[in-house]
Amino acid sequence: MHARLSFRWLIAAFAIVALAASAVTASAAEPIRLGAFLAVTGKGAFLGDPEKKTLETYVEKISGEGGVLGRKVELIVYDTGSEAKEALTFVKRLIEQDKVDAIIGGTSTGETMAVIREVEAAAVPFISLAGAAEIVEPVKKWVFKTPHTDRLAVEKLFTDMKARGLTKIGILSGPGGFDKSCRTNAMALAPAKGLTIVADETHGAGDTDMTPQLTRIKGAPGLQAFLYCGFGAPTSIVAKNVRQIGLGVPHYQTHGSASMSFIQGAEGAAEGVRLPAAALLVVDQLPADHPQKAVATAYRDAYTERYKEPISTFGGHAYDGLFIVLEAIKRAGGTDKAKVRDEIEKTNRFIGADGIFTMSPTDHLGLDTASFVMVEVKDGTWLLLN
Amino acid sequence: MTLLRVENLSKSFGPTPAIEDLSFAISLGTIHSIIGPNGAGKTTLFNLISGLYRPTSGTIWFDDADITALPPHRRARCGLSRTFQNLQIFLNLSALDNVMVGYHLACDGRFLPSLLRLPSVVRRDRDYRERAVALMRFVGLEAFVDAAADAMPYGALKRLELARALAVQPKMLLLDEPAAGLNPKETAELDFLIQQIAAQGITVVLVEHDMRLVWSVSNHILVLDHGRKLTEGTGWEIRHNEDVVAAYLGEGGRHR
Amino acid sequence: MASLWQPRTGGLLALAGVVAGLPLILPNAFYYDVAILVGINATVCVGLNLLIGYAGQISLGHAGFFALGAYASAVLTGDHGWPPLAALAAGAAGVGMLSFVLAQPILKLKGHYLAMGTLGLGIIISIVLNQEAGLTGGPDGMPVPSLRALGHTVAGEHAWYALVGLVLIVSVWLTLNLIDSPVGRALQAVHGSESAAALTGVDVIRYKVLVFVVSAVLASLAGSLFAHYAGFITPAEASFARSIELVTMVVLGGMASTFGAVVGAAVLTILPQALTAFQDFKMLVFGAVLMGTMIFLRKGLVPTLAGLIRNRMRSGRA
Amino acid sequence: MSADFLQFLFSGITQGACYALVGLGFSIIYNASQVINFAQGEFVMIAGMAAVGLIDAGAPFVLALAAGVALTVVVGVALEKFAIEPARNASVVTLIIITIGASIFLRGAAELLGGRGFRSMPAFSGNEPIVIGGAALLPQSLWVLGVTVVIIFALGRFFNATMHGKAMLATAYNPVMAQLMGINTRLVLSLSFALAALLGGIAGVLIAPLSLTYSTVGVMLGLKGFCAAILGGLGKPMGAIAGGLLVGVSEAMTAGYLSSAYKDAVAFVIILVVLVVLPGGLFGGRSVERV
Repeated sequence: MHARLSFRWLIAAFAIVALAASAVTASAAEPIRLGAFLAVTGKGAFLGDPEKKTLETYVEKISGEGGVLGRKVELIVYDTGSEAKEALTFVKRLIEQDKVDAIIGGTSTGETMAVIREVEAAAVPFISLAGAAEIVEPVKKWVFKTPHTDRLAVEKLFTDMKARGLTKIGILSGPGGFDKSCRTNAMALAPAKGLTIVADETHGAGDTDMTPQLTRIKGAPGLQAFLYCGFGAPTSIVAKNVRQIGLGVPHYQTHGSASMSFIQGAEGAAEGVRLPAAALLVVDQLPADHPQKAVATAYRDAYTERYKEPISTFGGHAYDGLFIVLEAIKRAGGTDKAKVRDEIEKTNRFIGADGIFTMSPTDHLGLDTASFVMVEVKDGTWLLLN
Repeated sequence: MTLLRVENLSKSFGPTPAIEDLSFAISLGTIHSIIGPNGAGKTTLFNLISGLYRPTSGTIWFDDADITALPPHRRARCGLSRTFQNLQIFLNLSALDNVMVGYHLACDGRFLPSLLRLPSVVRRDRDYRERAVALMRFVGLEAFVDAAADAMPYGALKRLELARALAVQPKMLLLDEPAAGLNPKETAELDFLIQQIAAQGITVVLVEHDMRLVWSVSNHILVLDHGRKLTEGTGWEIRHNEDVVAAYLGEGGRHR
Repeated sequence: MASLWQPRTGGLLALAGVVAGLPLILPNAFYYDVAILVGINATVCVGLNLLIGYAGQISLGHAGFFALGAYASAVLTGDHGWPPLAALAAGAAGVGMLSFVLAQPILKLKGHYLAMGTLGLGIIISIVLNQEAGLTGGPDGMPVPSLRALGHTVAGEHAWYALVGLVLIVSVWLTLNLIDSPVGRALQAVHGSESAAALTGVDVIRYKVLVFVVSAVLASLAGSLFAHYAGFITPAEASFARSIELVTMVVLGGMASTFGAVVGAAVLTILPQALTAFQDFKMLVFGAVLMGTMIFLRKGLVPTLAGLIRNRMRSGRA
Repeated sequence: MSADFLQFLFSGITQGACYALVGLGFSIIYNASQVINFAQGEFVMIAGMAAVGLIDAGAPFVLALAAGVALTVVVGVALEKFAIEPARNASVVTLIIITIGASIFLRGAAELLGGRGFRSMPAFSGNEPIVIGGAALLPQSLWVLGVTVVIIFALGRFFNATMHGKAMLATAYNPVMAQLMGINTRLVLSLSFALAALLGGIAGVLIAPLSLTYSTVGVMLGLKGFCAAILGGLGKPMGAIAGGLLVGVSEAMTAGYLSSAYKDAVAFVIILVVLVVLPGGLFGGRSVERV
């Protein structure tokens, strides 16, 4: 009897407090809740870390400036430790426990693919930061992505090689999903582009010396160009090893190397390496009238000011994901998930760090290819190629 | 009738032979002692007979079968059982379960019946549990029936090993220094126990340093030296063998 | 009544009670997800504990068997249209055969050499799964169709929870049966002293191989379930880190304690979720918790706590 | 063809020397305590990251290297004092889990202090390759090999000609007897962790210019070092060196002549085959069970 009485009192008290609270905060409604799951640690940390830093920088900034639609923006980030299995549990947590309005994340393709079924079933807008085209091909209702596809990167590379008259390519790829995806795309695209893959080698996780593989590639008949598919420390090791054995052909890497760490880690051996990257990487060399110039400069300044480290293009993916969602919420006038999803799909000429996005019901990436440029390492920094 | 016959047995670790060209026989129903100074190869001989070591050459016959190539668990099946100089108790099991492992061959060791705990398995387990308790009483461990093996004192563990070895229901029981570390009272109890075991028709083979026990229980004694047979015979013969007395039984001789 | 306090009856009832009662307090699908993962990990650990805790043989490669089960289900149902149950059985049979063939030479190794042998085995499996991208999708993984059996699809957290809970209870029940049987005693005897076990007639190699195969098959079954539940798998399931995680669960919960394996799996599955609050200090705290637990509760959670309670009760009575 | 072979051999020997140094650490700690220290790879990581951090902060090169190695030794002794010593009587598997906990802890600490990116350390004497018989060798490889040889001889002297070294050998052979003979086995334990950390630290600064440094650089090196120690016969220092070279060379030769995709797998297959034939490793001898 006594217990029930107190329980009733409790409810009454709750109701009063709730009423009072809603009266006070009627205007400043519930915050917008964004969830993110990123490879902040583990083998993908090199990508996930700047992604997390970017999201935190901007969510803080936006909330400080009054938020979106008068609502504060709240960010919940979970670290998957680069494990696809963890990704699924964290996405369930974001959806069920944290009740987020939209999800950004999946640093790698594996982490992204692992959660698609869940996201589709729960009907939550989701923007992936991973490379593979299969994330948005075929189109999944609730799934979008911001980075250029690995296939596009390979196309860019091959176009550049063709232009230089290089048709016999040797490939070395790492053990990761990104590495393999680039390699697979290269193998598939080569015949159509009139290129021949004359050597196809791989290295293992944690390898610190790739000279045996490079020696094999060097011996491949007619070798004209070398392409390394991978990211992280191996990018620099490969560059050093290439110099060591004197490979003697033009050296290409992928957008996985688009970070100052690559150049610094290679200690001069990166000179002359070409790779495709978002224009963000060479923001200072963009012409003043380049549509992305202002956005990219602002991002670069905000990031470097806060973290005292050079930007990478990976953080740019997160920047685009965040703003595409927030713009869609603005247009939708709220966080109704279906409306937000529809508005994301209607993203039109959004100027981001990766390029200019125009999405449609048949294209959940919608990124122009013009903003994806070829750069070359020159004098310890990036040089934009025309 | 001969139960165990060893023919030209040799075993070497590296260049030095531990057992060299050894031949002897043990008759059914006797208590047989193997003595000799440290390093004479007594324990090595036990390890060869029980199958833990493979001989370099030679043959071992047990119950008219050649067991030289049999692995240890098959020899147990033939009716060989033993205790160890350095105790080999299953410290991760209870005392009673140690004895139950001794009954392994009598229980149903097949996988599926155990997994499903078929009534037949349960029934047989229950029967043998009763017998195991009786066996523990027989060796004087009634106070330890519910004990965990790792909580028992040294003397009790020696008896536990004996009970486990008996649970195998052997024809021949090899005892490796059963009196080591025991006080005179315990040794006297052991003496009585060995006689009782032998009275059940189990052939007992003993490696022992306590000469009083050896003289007391043995029907026959084999003397080893440097892996070779020095001599063998009855207790009386050995005691009056000048070589043995002079070289090896200085201490034991005093016990007379 | 006293028999209620024996693990086989009382413990099993308690486990069933927890599994049946948890839905009353699990607030949403996320909690169910964690509970389901606990159940799957616990199933693997119960089997692994037979090998490590009872038979005293270490394996640093069991994630390989888990992953083989998962990939067998994924490939056979996804690419070849097999019924999931047939794929699950085929995976288990395949893993059973593989582990049987490999067990003979590997289990002749002892101690750290055995650890190395099993570690190598696990890593080789992991490398094959990563490299054979045509079959497995490579490091980015592959999708797995839903679990369909007898005309029904297992979907939603409640159905999965019930299924995994049932599988765990049955696994624990069978394991408890096995431990308290001639086979279980033989396994523990092998742990206690191989020589003495052999001389009581225990075929040491046979029982080592048996328990290795049993634990591998259980890992494979759990892997198949996981694959269907998650709907997507990657070769990380076979990684060395995952093998270590499984062993850690067993040791943390308490070796030679079946409920310890369950508790260890639960703690280590829940801990990363609980530690998200520590943000950047997550790894630091995780490592410290692991070290601290093993230093101060060195026999593992369940045996140490059970010992404390027993002592408390005894001193209370005295 | 022979130039290729030389190139593979250089690569394999350099890698193998790194594995050997890590494997030596496993063996030394195992000898003193029967513990397999899975944080051995983290010693390599700590030294490299600390040295690079100091160099970036403006410390003189040699001083930064020395400080990195010194810090690693401190960490090694602390690991023994605060994690292994309190759990002395725990089972071997429990101790292994403790060292795994330690390795996670150390990686977490390294990430907090040194960031999650990767960084390079300048090579000791430049990056200009030396060409021998058509194969190109980095001066840093010579440093790795040279220092490894020096360490092997120094260790040999330490174990055979110094009191501490003999005490460590005696403890490895029979801890109880060693204690009875008045050897401070606790000190030996600390010493073994210090020595293992020292070797790991030296390996760390030696290979940092080749491998770069990041928080997880020690994971694979630790694993391969364990392989080396086991392959050579656990507790046999010379075995660990031979094992390390064998793993390194077989990896390089497999990558060079067979298949780079399966080079790691081939190394493990070799280890499995060796263990099946010689269950005690290459130099472990046939152990006879004493009962």
